[in-house]
Amino acid sequence: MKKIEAIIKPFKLEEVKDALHDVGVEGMTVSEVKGFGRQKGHTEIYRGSEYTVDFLPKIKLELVLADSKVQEAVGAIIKAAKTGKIGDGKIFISPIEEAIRIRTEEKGEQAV
Amino acid sequence: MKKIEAIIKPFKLEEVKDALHDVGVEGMTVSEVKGFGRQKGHTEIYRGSEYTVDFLPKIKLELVLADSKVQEAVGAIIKAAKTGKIGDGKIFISPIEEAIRIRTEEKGEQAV
Amino acid sequence: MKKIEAIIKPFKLEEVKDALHDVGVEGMTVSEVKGFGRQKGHTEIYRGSEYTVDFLPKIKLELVLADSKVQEAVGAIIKAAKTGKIGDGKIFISPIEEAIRIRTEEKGEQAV
Amino acid sequence: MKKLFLSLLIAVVGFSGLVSRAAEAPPAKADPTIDQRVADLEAYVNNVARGADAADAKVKSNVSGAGPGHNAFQMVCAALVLFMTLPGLFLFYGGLVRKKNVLSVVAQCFGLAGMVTIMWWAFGYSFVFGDGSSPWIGSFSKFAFLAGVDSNPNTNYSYWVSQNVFSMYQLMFAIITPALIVGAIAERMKFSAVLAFVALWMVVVYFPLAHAVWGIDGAMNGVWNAKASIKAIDFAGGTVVHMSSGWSALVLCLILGPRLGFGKTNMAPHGMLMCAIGTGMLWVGWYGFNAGSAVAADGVAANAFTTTTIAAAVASFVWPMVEWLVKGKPSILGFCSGAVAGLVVITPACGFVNMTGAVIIGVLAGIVPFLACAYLKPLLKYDDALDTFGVHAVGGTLGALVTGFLATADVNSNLTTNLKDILGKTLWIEQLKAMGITIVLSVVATAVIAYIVKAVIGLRPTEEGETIGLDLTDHGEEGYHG
Amino acid sequence: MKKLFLSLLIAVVGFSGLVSRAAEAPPAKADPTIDQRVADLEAYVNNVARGADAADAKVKSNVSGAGPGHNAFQMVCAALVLFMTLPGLFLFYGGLVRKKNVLSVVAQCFGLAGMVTIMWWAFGYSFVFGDGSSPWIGSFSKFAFLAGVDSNPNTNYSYWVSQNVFSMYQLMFAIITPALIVGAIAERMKFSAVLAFVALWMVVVYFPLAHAVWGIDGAMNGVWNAKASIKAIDFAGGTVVHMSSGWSALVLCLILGPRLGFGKTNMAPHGMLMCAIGTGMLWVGWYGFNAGSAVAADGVAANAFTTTTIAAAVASFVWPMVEWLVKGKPSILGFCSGAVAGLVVITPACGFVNMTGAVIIGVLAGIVPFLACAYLKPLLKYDDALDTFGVHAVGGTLGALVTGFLATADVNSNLTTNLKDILGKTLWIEQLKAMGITIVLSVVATAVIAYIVKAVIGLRPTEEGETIGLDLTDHGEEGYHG
Amino acid sequence: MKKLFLSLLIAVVGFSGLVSRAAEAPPAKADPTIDQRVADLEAYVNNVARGADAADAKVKSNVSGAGPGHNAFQMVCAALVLFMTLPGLFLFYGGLVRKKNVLSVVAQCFGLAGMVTIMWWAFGYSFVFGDGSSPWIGSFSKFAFLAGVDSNPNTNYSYWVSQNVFSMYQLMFAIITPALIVGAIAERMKFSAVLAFVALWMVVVYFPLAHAVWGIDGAMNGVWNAKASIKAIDFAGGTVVHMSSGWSALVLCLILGPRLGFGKTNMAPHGMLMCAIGTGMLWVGWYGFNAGSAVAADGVAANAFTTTTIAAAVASFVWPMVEWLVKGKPSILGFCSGAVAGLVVITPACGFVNMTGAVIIGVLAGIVPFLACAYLKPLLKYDDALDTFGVHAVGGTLGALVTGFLATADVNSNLTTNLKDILGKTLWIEQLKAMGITIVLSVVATAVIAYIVKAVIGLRPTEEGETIGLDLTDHGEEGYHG
Ligand SMILES: Nc1ncnc2c1ncn2[C@@H]1O[C@H](COP(=O)(O)OP(=O)(O)O)[C@@H](O)[C@H]1O
Ligand SMILES: Nc1ncnc2c1ncn2[C@@H]1O[C@H](COP(=O)(O)OP(=O)(O)O)[C@@H](O)[C@H]1O
Ligand SMILES: Nc1ncnc2c1ncn2[C@@H]1O[C@H](COP(=O)(O)OP(=O)(O)O)[C@@H](O)[C@H]1O
Repeated sequence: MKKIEAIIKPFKLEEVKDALHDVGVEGMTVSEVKGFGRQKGHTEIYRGSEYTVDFLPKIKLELVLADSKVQEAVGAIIKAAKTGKIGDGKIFISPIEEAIRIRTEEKGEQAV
Repeated sequence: MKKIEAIIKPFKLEEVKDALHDVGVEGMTVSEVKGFGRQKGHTEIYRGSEYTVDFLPKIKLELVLADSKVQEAVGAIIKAAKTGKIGDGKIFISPIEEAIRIRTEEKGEQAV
Repeated sequence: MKKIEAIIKPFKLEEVKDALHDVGVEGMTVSEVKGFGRQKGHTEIYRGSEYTVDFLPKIKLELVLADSKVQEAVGAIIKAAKTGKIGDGKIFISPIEEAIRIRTEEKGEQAV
Repeated sequence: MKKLFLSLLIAVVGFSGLVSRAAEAPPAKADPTIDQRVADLEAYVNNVARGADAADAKVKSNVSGAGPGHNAFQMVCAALVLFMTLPGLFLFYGGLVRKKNVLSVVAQCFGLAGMVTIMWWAFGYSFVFGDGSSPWIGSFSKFAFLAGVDSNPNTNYSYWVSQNVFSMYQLMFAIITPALIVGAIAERMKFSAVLAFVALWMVVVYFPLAHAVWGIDGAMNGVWNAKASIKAIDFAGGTVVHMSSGWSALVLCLILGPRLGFGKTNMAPHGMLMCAIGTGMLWVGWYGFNAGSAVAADGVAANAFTTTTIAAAVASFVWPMVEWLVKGKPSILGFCSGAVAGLVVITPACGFVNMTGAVIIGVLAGIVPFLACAYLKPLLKYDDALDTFGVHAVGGTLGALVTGFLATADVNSNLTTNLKDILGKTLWIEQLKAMGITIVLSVVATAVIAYIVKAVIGLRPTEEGETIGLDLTDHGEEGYHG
Repeated sequence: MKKLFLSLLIAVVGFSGLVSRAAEAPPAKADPTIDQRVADLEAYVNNVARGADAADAKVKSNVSGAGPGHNAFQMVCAALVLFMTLPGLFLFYGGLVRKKNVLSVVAQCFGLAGMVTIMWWAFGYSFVFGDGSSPWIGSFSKFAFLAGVDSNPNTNYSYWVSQNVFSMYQLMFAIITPALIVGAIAERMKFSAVLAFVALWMVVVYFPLAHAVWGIDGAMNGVWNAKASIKAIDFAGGTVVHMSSGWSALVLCLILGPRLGFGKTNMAPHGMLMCAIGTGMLWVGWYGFNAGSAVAADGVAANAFTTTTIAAAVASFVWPMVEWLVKGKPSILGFCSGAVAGLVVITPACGFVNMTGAVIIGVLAGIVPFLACAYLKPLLKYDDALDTFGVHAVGGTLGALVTGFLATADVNSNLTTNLKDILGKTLWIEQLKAMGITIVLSVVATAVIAYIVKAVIGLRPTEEGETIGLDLTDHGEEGYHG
Repeated sequence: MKKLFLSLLIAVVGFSGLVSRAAEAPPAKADPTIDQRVADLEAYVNNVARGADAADAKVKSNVSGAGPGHNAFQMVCAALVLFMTLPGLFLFYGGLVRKKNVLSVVAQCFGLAGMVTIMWWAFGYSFVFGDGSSPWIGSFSKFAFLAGVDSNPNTNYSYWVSQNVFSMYQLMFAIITPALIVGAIAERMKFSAVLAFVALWMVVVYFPLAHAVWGIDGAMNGVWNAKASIKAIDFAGGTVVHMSSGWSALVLCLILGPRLGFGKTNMAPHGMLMCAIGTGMLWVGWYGFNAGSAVAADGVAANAFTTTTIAAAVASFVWPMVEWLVKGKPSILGFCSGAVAGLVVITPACGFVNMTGAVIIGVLAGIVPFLACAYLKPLLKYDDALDTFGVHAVGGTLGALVTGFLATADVNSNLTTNLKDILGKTLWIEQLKAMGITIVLSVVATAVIAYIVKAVIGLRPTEEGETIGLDLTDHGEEGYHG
């Protein structure tokens, strides 16, 4: 099994979720993160004080799935999340050794 | 070393923490996430507008520990987090190559 | 490629970010997490009710980078994040099999 | 549930047309002399009766309606008391619950405001201020559907404030009293059960009690009713508002049982800032509650305004200082609790005591309810979620009692009308009697009503519903998004 | 944009000195007799004219200035109406948008408050309350730059309230009316475009309409102007405030188009608690709006206070009960919407109807606007983001109409001055005429102005700007940090 | 620390009984004639003295107590000024700090409210308004423990407002003034140090200054004291409130040093929405502050109400417009700052200037404090966390000066009593003198007190405590949970 982690722009979440759903991904975990990268943040001025906010709001998607499904899922994410503008985000793939469904104690690919 | 990531129901956090503590896990990192899976979300209606919230609040636990302790920790999590109802969550196990304690610069299993 | 995950004290974020920047790390993803470890939390008393908050606010940094850069990045993090007091946090290193930049679909080390 | 309320509503709207409004033809009266006219104007400034207000008056008054200064004040006070519930309690109570239940607190306060208004219009005002029926309950037919309650004063209650304004002012009391109960049962009572419980409770507890204490012919109206069987005094609601809600809250929270996870889960307030903001609003609104209870912008109101300020401020300081001493830190909840406790304890006393009395009350209010919340509650392990009992029952009881000792005719000459003989002597015994009746009525009635509601529609949500939170379970919404 | 406003500002400040203030020498008058002096004091209590106020008066008055009770009330009412916008609407509207747009709502309300005040000072008050020019627009020269508007009453509008206070009170109406429009176009209109649109809209829609309805010689001022061509009545702003803003809001939101992602993205309110708090503030502030429209603390104000309470409370209960029946759950937004709808519908009626009328209005207000928001909007698919049309246009229209049927001289004898013949008969036809004119003026003018602003500076932010949120895009700040 | 306050408290309560209250037997006076009775009633409407108020009066008055319209107004104004601190400042200041310090701001404001009330009761009111001792400090024995301060007017300060209400009204000023200082030292001063500093500061700075400016025999009371050595004017507190707090704030924040990480860490406001809500509340409450300073609901109050509205609205618009021009975007903090600056600058002037004056003040208030905050502060690098100096000191100083130029007897005839000769001429020089004294007193006293407190208990928390945040460190609570 693999874990796909995708960092995307927040307003793309719905589209990515739908795209993943279409290729049969049934579960995922999402968190709000702040990203730092090439995309530049903004400056806020409060009376005389300037603050540069270079961490931008991003969404991190995590999905664990069978090796066979990785390709398709990555394709779906790219398609849905790409705007072509800087800051679209990244996808990282890493190995998962075991997965367990707490409710049933099923293991491995059945669990995800 | 391994990393255990567990996605659980929020109100189970205290119990899971205690259960892990009982099997000797002394450190962990917790974050608030949103989960999408078989468990269905709810619909909110604001005057004429309906919004389906299919991301449900979940808690993600991350703990890095020696290979030898994984089995026990997983058992503890399952025991404490299981309600038997859909949406109980998942456990994922992945490899960790190195761990470092920032304060002391200790490495490896001593660091966790 | 490797993923470095670092759990640090929140007020150290700016310094760590700058230190990483200095060693050429150009991207990272940050999230707010709660940590449980040797560092003790605090007790809040609301009229007659006491609540112990043992989860402390921490920041989790995630950065994916080429194997060759790992050593330097870890050094930078330790240097900037260390206060020498309990609770300074941890660094975990794990393998990443693939990285993709969504905008360009570049892969591997070019993507990060 | 829903059907019940809807049919009630429809029935009541229907009936409102049927009540007869017999107009009594007033006997012809003479025009006032210039002296009488000036006297009437002086009466306005001094907030006393016009010549024409006497039962046997032979002259008319050229200023027979309400007077602007008093009426303006009363309208503002009514608005201030509403402000205490909406949004005062939204914030004060809403800030103290967990995030997932914040809207349920809002719904309970808001729902009670609407339901009680409809009851008040239909029969509540009659039951409380309709005179001529009984010392324990007002006359329904007198003001049913607020018939005859217009912009002229009802001189039983005020010479210079419009009766419709007076009725709205008193409505705000009828709204906030049951809303205080919400504090004890927060986070675990079904919305429908709250509505049903309060609907019955108003009829059985609040209306009779308010009539007995404030109705012109009420059994416990020591100030104005020469024939009162218990000559107790309660300026702005120590018994009627705080004791009734506080003691009922205790019983209801015992019958309801503690919240799931009580004592184990972290149930810390989700928004102490909100709570503090709400406290500020309660304090400001309480001026309407206390000074407004003079039903005139006169010297008694001025005194009530002053004692309220002092008691609240002193208690808001003493409570956290005691905490600092005992627990090591002065908490924001301590400041908030102290302020509210000070306001509660001064409530029955504010128009009867002087500034020294107010300081004493402030100090007591900063200590006694603190002890109840910090030591009694953990000892007895009842789950009075937001301390309605600890603050309102304990504070109200304390206030009702000390009023008996500290009341002085120096600041309120009305105390000499019917109470000259017992003032400063045995008044506190009358107070004890009124307190006893209030406690017994509240406790017994609450128990009976709670078991009835439990039997008919149930009190608590499902375990899952309570775990998810009442906001989603009962209202399908969340307090905060994104 | 910026330059435009700045030069406007400078120009206007400059001109303010130039307007001539010709002092008319008053003819010498006799000192009042003791009888007249007492009568004048009685006039104060009764809120009627002094002897000296008559056009042909031969005596002076010893109390020719404002009267304390009335003036105090009017100042408080003005503050309460300001409270509705700042911070009432910040919270009510701010809570209903998404997190990323909350400050833009604040900026729009706040910016309009400042801009409209400057316009009001320079010419707005003149255009509305300057008499002697036309039934459709006031006389600019009369009160330009508020010259001559001092602490003495303008007896065209009130015998006992200072004209400067009256002018500030009315300013608060001129501020909140365009701020209501913000609800429909929230989350997607450039800040500069909002300012430009409203600047023009005030001149073309609000000032003429307010003059016609409330100006002493206004074309639709049925109560006071015997020569009004349309004998309509509007106590506190059903046509002037709610219909004008509501119908304009609909047109503007249609021209603007829906928010990006409308119908697909989750646009749930980010802070329902905030919205509920704002609702409480609106309700409390609305007493200033409605009771204050009597421009005196008299019996009419008392009646308005009472009917406002009842209608708001009933509607706040009926709306969520209907939801409970139809959608399965009573929502907090339902309580809030019901309260606001009740307040909107009673607005034109509050000083003219009795308590039964208020109950009827409360029930209607809980149902009709609900149907508009819950069924009409999804059907027609316009993006009235926060339901300005559904609540204010529908509610205001409903209110204006039922006022025609329910108004009664029993609670307001002013209705007999010029309307004796049509009251209870054909008054509703006059109401229909006024409503028609209001709708036509609002719709047409809004369309024209919107297209002009669109052509000159554009209405919407860039797609990216809208996606990021107006808080960062237009103001460089975020509503919440950390 | 704790012990100190507790023993103080106990001591003070104990002493309060000891102060002698010698009742002076009034010489027998004649009953008023009908003419005098009417004249007294007219005096009520016109807010002037009764016949009986003259020192050598031979008649009584039938209306010798407070008058309803004025008293009602004053009570409402007192409540409004309290509203500015609780919860106004909670929100305005609380929103501007970082999340981890929000409750500490609440605690500071709340704690000062309680402590200052106790001081005020024991000796503060005496030190300010007790006459007959010195032009620079009031007589302690006159009103110690508020003895003799009852519902009758003190005609030194008002003919028709109860003295107890007046004392509470003035208490609210004594509460908010030190609370303003909190803005400069936010996020880094120990709670105990704040209490200790303010306790001393009130005695050394506020009470003397308030007596000198507002005491009937005060050294700088140009309006009422014919013997004032400096004939300055300050309607509602330009010197007493804003300059004193603002200049002290600067000195205290310099002695305290900047926050840890100042200039490096992001210290952006954690809740701009909260800040905006607080601004709205401040504005509304400020009507009590400014109009209420007439201590009557008369024409002067009406004028103050009007000029306050205009100055606040204009400045709230000008500040962000200047920002738009200079920084590219109009910020919400700009709107808020502008409004508050407008209110600050008009404060000393509101009852003395006309509408044109108000517009000029509004424009200046939108520009000058903006320059101080946006350019002076970064230049000089002092850490005035929430700009108490930039807004209150700069604004108050500006206001005190321009009042000298713009004051006109047209709107306030009291200016002719003692100031006829210098009004419109050299009044500004008197203003300069008063300003100089205020600055010197504030700066020197603050430095001395701050070093004393630093030496005795220390000013700052530990580094770790400051890093964690004062909410947890000082109060053991967090502002938001979950
Ligand atoms: N090396 C990295 N490790 C982890 N996250 C990264 C890394 N580089 C970028 N990111 C994440 O991806 C987001 C987008 O990256 P950015 O460089 O701004 O644009 P792009 O993805 O178009 O190259 C960042 O905001 C950050 O969250
Ligand atoms: N493939 C997956 N990858 C990552 N997280 C998942 C995956 N499937 C489910 N989850 C997480 O587990 C949670 C529970 O899954 P769900 O399918 O609802 O119920 P159950 O765990 O009982 O099968 C989800 O809310 C989501 O957070
Ligand atoms: N085994 C672990 N797995 C994951 N996170 C851990 C683990 N142990 C500690 N942490 C994280 O590191 C933080 C610091 O750990 P702690 O034991 O308090 O101090 P120190 O890092 O100085 O040993 C914790 O708050 C937690 O977030």
